Amino acid sequence: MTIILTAILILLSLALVFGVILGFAAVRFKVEGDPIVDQIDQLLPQTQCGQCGYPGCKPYAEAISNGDAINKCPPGGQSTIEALATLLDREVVPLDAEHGEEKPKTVAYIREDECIGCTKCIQACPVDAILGAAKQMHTVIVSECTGCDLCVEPCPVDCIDMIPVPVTPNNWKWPAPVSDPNLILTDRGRGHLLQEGSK
Amino acid sequence: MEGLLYSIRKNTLGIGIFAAVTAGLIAITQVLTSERIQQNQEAHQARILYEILPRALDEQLHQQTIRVPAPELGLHEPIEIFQAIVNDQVQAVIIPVTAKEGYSGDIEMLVGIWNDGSVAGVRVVSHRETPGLGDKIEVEKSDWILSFDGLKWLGDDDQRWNVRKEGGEFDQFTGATITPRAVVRQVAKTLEYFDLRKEQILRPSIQLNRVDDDE
Amino acid sequence: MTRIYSFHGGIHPPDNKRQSLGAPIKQAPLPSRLILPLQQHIGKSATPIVEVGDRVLKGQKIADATGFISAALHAPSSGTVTYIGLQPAPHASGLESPCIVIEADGLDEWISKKAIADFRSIQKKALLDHIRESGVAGLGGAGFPTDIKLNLGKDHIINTLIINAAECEPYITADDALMRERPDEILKGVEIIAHLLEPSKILIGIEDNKPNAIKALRDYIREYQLPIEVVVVPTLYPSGGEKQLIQLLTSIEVPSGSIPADVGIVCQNVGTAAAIYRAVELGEPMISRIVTLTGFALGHRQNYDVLMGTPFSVLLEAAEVDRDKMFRLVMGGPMMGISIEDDRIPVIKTTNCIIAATQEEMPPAPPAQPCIRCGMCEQVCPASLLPQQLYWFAKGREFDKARHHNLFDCIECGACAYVCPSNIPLVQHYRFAKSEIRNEEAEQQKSIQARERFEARQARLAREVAEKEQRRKERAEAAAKEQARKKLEQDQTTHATPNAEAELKKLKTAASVARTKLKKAREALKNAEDKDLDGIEKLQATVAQLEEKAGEAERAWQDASGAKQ
Amino acid sequence: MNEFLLILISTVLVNNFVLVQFLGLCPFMGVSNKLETAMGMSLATTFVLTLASVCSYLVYRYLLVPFDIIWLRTISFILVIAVVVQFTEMVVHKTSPLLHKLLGIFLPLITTNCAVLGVALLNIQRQNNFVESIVYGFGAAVGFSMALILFSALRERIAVADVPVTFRGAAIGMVTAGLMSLAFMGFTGLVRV
Amino acid sequence: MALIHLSSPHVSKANATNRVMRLVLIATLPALLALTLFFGWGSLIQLLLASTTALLFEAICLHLRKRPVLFFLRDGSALVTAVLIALAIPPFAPWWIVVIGTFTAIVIAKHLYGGLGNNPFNPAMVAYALLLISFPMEMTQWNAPFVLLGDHWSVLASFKDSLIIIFTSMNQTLIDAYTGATPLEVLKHRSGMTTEEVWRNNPVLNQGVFAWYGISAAWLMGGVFLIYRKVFTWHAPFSMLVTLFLLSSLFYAGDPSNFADPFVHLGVGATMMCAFFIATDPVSGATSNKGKVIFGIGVGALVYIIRTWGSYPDAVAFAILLMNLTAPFIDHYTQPRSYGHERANRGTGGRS
Amino acid sequence: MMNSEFRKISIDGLWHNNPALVQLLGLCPLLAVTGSVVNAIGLGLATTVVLIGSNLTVSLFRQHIPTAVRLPIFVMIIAAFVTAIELLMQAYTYELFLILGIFIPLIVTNCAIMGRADAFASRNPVPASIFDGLMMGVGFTIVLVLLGAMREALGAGTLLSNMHLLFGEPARAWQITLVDNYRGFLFAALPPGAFVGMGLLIAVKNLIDAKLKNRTQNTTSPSTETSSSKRVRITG
Ligand SMILES: Cc1cc2nc3c(=O)[nH]c(=O)nc-3n(C[C@H](O)[C@H](O)[C@H](O)COP(=O)(O)O)c2cc1C
Ligand SMILES: Cc1cc2nc3c(=O)[nH]c(=O)nc-3n(C[C@H](O)[C@H](O)[C@H](O)COP(=O)(O)O)c2cc1C
Ligand SMILES: Cc1cc2nc3c(=O)[nH]c(=O)nc-3n(C[C@H](O)[C@H](O)[C@H](O)COP(=O)(O)O)c2cc1C
Ligand SMILES: Cc1cc2nc3c(=O)[nH]c(=O)nc-3n(C[C@H](O)[C@H](O)[C@H](O)CO)c2cc1C
Ligand code: SF4
Ligand code: SF4
Ligand code: SF4
Ligand code: SF4
Ligand code: FES
Repeated sequence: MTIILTAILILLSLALVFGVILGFAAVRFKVEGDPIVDQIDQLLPQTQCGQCGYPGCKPYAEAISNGDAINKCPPGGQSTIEALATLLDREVVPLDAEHGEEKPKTVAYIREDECIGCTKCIQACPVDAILGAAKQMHTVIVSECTGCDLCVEPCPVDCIDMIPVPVTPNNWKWPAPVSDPNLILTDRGRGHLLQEGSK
Repeated sequence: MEGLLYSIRKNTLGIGIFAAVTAGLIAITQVLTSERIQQNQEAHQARILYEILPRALDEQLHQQTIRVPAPELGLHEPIEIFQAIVNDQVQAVIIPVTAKEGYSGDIEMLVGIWNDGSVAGVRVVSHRETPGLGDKIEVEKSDWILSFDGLKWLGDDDQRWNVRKEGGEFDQFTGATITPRAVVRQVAKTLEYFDLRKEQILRPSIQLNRVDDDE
Repeated sequence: MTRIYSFHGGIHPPDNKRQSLGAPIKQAPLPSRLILPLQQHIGKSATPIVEVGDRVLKGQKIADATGFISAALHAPSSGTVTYIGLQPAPHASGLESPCIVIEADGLDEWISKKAIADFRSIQKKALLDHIRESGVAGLGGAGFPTDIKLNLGKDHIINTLIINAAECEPYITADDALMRERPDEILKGVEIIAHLLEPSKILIGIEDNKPNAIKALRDYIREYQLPIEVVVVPTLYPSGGEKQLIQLLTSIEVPSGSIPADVGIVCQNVGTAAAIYRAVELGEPMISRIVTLTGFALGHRQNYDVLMGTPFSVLLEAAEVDRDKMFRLVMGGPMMGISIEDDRIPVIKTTNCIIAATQEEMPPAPPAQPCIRCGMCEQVCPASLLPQQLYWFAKGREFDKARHHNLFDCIECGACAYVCPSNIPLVQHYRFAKSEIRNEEAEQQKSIQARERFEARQARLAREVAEKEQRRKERAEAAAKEQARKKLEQDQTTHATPNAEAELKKLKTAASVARTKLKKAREALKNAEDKDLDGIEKLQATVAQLEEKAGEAERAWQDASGAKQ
Repeated sequence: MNEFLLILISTVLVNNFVLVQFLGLCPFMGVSNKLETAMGMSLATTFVLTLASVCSYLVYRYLLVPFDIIWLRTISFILVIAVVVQFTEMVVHKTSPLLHKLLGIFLPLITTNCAVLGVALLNIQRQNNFVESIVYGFGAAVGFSMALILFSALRERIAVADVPVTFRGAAIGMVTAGLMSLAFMGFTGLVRV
Repeated sequence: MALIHLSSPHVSKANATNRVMRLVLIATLPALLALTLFFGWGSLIQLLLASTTALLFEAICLHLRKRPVLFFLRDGSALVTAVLIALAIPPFAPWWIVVIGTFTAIVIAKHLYGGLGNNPFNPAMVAYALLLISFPMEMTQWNAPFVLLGDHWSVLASFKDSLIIIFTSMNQTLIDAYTGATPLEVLKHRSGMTTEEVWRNNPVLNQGVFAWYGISAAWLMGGVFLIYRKVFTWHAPFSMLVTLFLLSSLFYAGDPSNFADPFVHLGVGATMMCAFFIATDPVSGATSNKGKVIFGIGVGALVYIIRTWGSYPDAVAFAILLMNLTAPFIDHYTQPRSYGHERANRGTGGRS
Repeated sequence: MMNSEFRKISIDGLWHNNPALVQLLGLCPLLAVTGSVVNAIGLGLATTVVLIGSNLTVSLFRQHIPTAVRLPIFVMIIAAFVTAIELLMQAYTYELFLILGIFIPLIVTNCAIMGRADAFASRNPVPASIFDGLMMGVGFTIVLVLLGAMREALGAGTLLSNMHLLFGEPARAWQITLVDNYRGFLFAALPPGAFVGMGLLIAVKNLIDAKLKNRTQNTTSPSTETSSSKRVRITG
């Protein structure tokens, strides 16, 4: 019986000491603030399209820091997911198809002769990328448009198209070399395949 | 300040309660099992001893030890030798020794010796020899270790105490000479030591209770 | 004698220069159509200052430099501007880019030349402006606008002027031919450069495989009162790379991310020097250059003096191409040039060589094998990079790491790919990685911009809401006062509130919104029915609901407006 | 001195905690994807492991043995470790953001690293004295760190390799750890303990 | 004719990985010859067996991974691996040893990681180490060289008998007849004798050691040939040999009765083979020149340490594997200074 | 409702979120003691009991545990169970206890348990917690036994040897000898073999997962347009 009591007493005293220490530390060394949200926000594409189910990128960043999945942003695509996974030390997962799929980058284009100048699109654009005033035709500032397509739906005359960003020598990207071995088994060599690949 | 005290009180209380309960739980288990555990431990220790010497010879073998200095075996500390005592006479002893020349590390053994100097039995307690090669010194793996039984040490020029490859009488295992050689040499050394310290080793550590037993 | 140092790595590809040195420089035929891309240089595209239908004279400026780093463009011959727009142009992408097309009239009529008789007598600023107006851009490689490189007096002190005469790439002999035949032009150009930069010494770096050119230059040097020395360097590709040549001649390394001027050096190509001379002393803007036509698919392999804008096809015909044998058409050298799919593209300021190669000459690379980390690439890399690591990172899309391994210090010289036993198209991997990184950066930039604009908008909206609220309050107060006043007056009027108009408008929009929604839903339903997708019932329900709502909204509006009337 | 060297060699190479004794495998597999994180984890583990060695020795020697309740060792050790870890985490978090960035995120993970408790228990089993305990704990930590850091450098290389899909990730990680362990078998016998 | 569109460069040195591998194979010929001369037909048989099975496993793996089989088979790397395994194991090891070895090397050490170029560990050495720890008995029964065999040499000299030994179950008396300890084993398990005594008493050393020297010379020849043909640089082999030489001289000079002399360390065992054929494996080694030097020093030091104080008779496989696993780390810290980066001679600054 | 929750818990524990194969937790004992099936079963049972016990306790008191000392308390609860098991094993299966050695007390840190107490039991009601403990334990044990069987068969050529250590003398006869006079493939018995074996098990799981995924993909038609279903309009 004594042994039981000693055991309880010893462990109790140990625990009490620790309890005091941790209780003290919990108050004394309390830390506020959570810069992680900003870091997450930095990684999101800022398309502000709402496809993630949150009104804008920042709210989604907050949601992620509170544990939401990192695969809900289609404009960011896989590369954003990977960056987030690295930042948060989470597993890389494929894009959640429920929120849409990764599409090529687009910009809005307003067919000006059809535009009736209703300003609905201006109100819809989260980054103020549409110029124009009531009753005048509107144009999109291509360099500012994030391609979120939020302006498409409100347009009463459906004069806004989302067109893929045109490729020019200035924004053209070198393609990755055709992935090594699988294709190239003819003795015609890599050249021909590259040519086919480049078309 | 208020918050600090509250925090300390809350946390301490929480951790304290759990500490008390868990400690109690463990303590009770301990109390309930301690006896059985002790039995197990003793039985385990004694098991090998009684493999070398039959339990019938002396039930108390595992409790009767005598400390004998062993500079001859290269040890600074005396070793504890088990004695099987029948009628106040030490019938046999079991000497724990370590073979240092194993293939990879020490080989700990028990060497049982009848009081006439012949081997009662040898068992390996622990070793780190290569499984499948050096581990044939375990009695579970091979009968090799039994080949010592009954042999004696005939003095310095006894050529039998070596592996066959080097002119001795003991088989080496295929592909492994070092382990058996280490064991053989250590057993021989132990026998030599026994010869040297026979007097001391064969002096019974306990006498009285045996007489009572016999009656 | 200046000591010669060395740079890391380098290779010795077979130089194949002899073929095109058999004959002197020949005047290329005047084509009927001249195509002039607006971007032939590094920097911003030039801005056209002519219009379709304009007649232009030879040497007349047709496009202005835009912004700081840019170069002007001149008509290479007299004729009519027939088109301004997209045309195939020399670019690795093979894409079309904006060009001015001139239909040559064959008269080759010069505009009046504005030569500067004594360049020492005018202000440096005016001299530089003149060079800028003449559209001179580097002829050695990247086509960097030359006036900017020469306009360093303000923030840099130049100790050394290096004239790049190395011409290290196989096949190319344009500079060699120029040095043999017009060494005086080069040295006169150097004189002008030296006047502008005031270097304490001038080194002409030239590879030892051009003995005639070395001799020609040395012969002429004596006539100039300049601290010039012709330094012969061993033939080793890429000794002509700007950074490598600087290291060879001075042992100085240009720090990563800096320009040579930061270490007191400027490097100009011999051709550029000659072009400066022509622009300044002859008043001829940069409208022609020397181009090496070579490769075994050609009947005549030699150097031509070519007008900018001359389509390759014209030159190939002049050199008696055998189109059946021509397998690969390269603009530039075999190590760094770009391959051309369409021979209608024109010669531009940076076109130093056109190789029409047969299949035996430049066979397609064998399929790439896996990298075995043999390190041969590393041994030859003139930038002391780890090409194999860069390759693994580029392939594994680990761009951050590629960057840490100094991907952006790669000069794309191709030495690594040349020696790689596994035939890996290393340079393309790097180019791919570089463009991905640049793209990512641009996107990052864009996203920051988008965030700022979004936040600005949110702030604006918040402000507007606040203002509205404020106004509403004020109005309410006013209304309250009014009411009080009215009450005081004990006036009795009808129910028409001042807000009725607004109410009505709201109802109207609501109705129209409901209508659009209904329309959309119907469309969706139709679409679904057409394609027989699931969820039709749901859609039908929605449509019914919307119909109801739209009807309601319509009625409400009608009522309201009716009531008003 | 010599003896401490032997303990070090033994714990770092011959009986490497991770590869031979199988302790601390979860963080070994878990935080070895990047070299930098592995280094952070190594630092944190080295710190905690050494400290835990000391604390547990003190608790054992001056509390458990005198009161004859050594069967409370597991619970008291783990308690000590948990508290040490949590306290360190709190302090570091508050006082040095830099250090916290370096170590902070790993500290909580360490409680669940069985190398820490393992060291405490092995110290008793091997009847190490105070200084030996420290050296043993430190050696164990160095062994762990070395294995972890080398492993993470390897994994970075494997990450860009063309590993068959089925094996990508944890599976090839395990195989690699196996081959590392095979390599470490070369040290067998260096120290005969 | 359609013109093709490619990234530069448009020319390349005619130089192929399979040519490199072929050179390596050629360079192993002297060693094969020497092994056959001194130890019988065993090595040749093992080599044939290893080559066939390695190619077979390689083909199966490639097929399973849906890669073009013939294209990759032609690169010859599987053959190099096979040859090195075959020449490293005892010449008369039973056939299944070789088969397990090539399986381990090709399937586990190579293709699980993605095949040629991707494997972090040297496949042949993974196989060797695995065999050694799994089958220590078979793996330590080296033939005694002909000189020491007396009557039994005829068994080894006969091709047919050799086949029988390898392919049918082992006959213990026969084995005992032709096997003998290797010099390193003799020196290691000397049971208390001084180095000099061992040399004097043991025929393996005072008569047989020349067989091992001969084989080392053959490996060396092959290695020098490969350096001459620029298949690899001198860094790794040279630094390894120098380290081993220095360490062994140091200890030998300090205590000649307990340590083996440097020439034994360089001349017996797999030292030369390791230096020129294994430490130079480009795939699993360090990449930069500095890295290769460190790699070589590491291998040399580990070989000496493990040989002298460790359990295993020869240490090459473990030393290589241990350094393989540090190679990425070495690479990480031996990035060369790139052009225009820190510590460069940047001249007199020009910004005024 | 209830049923589907339990189903999910079991599928999670046994497959999708298996502590050993997926979460890679509890690796140390997993690799250290799987030289034979009996060790594996012994450790697996011990772990399962501790998991159930600690989950139960934590879940019972989950509302009353102050957060600052949350971890120490969890750890203490688990340690108490482990020590109890340890003592019981010493009392009733002493030989097995000797073999498993230090890995019995190490069940405490065995991350599997830590994770469960914190991640599951502290947030779920009692029955679910118990069931979760059971399923996680069983999932873990299955992997242990598989690996144990693999290594025992390859390393020693037997299966179920020494079962008497756990189940008493009659179980001695359960031993199955796969190959007579087996030479033993030592690699499997040594540490490297444990790692590689585990790697192979994980790979097999990946393979099965891939196959399953393929099958489900083939049976369900390509998903209909759902892309905008979750979209939120953030403006006008
Ligand atoms: C991995 C390995 C483990 C070995 N383990 C042992 C061992 O435990 N015991 C032993 O005597 N020999 C062992 N040897 C064999 C020795 O190296 C040596 O070959 C042998 O003892 C000499 O025997 P012989 O005289 O029969 O040739 C081992 C060898 C290797 C390679
Ligand atoms: C003030 C100044 C700014 C320069 N800026 C750039 C630049 O932004 N990008 C560039 O490629 N070259 C720049 N250069 C020119 C380079 O130093 C180099 O001469 C030119 O890129 C041609 O090099 P290459 O043909 O070897 O590629 C600049 C030169 C000067 C004097
Ligand atoms: C790999 C490489 C090789 C080059 N070779 C030459 C060359 O042989 N001759 C030359 O004038 N420029 C060569 N250049 C371009 C020079 O780096 C540099 O751009 C040029 O000398 C600058 O002079 P510029 O502005 O007058 O063209 C080369 C560039 C690179 C990257
Ligand atoms: C110089 C050189 C040395 C090589 N050494 C080895 C070797 O030691 N072991 C091996 O399996 N393969 C070796 N190879 C072949 C090849 O690189 C090896 O199979 C790869 O590791 C497989 O990816 C060597 C190849 C070369 C060119
Ligand atoms: S889906 Fe992506 S881009 Fe769109 S709002 Fe959400 S986080 Fe921003
Ligand atoms: S213009 Fe349209 S697509 Fe572009 S950002 Fe604005 S709302 Fe989005
Ligand atoms: S030369 Fe080719 S194969 Fe060799 S390391 Fe470089 S990229 Fe790899
Ligand atoms: S292309 Fe780039 S990496 Fe290759 S050798 Fe030239 S500078 Fe080095
Ligand atoms: S079980 Fe997780 S670290 Fe040991």
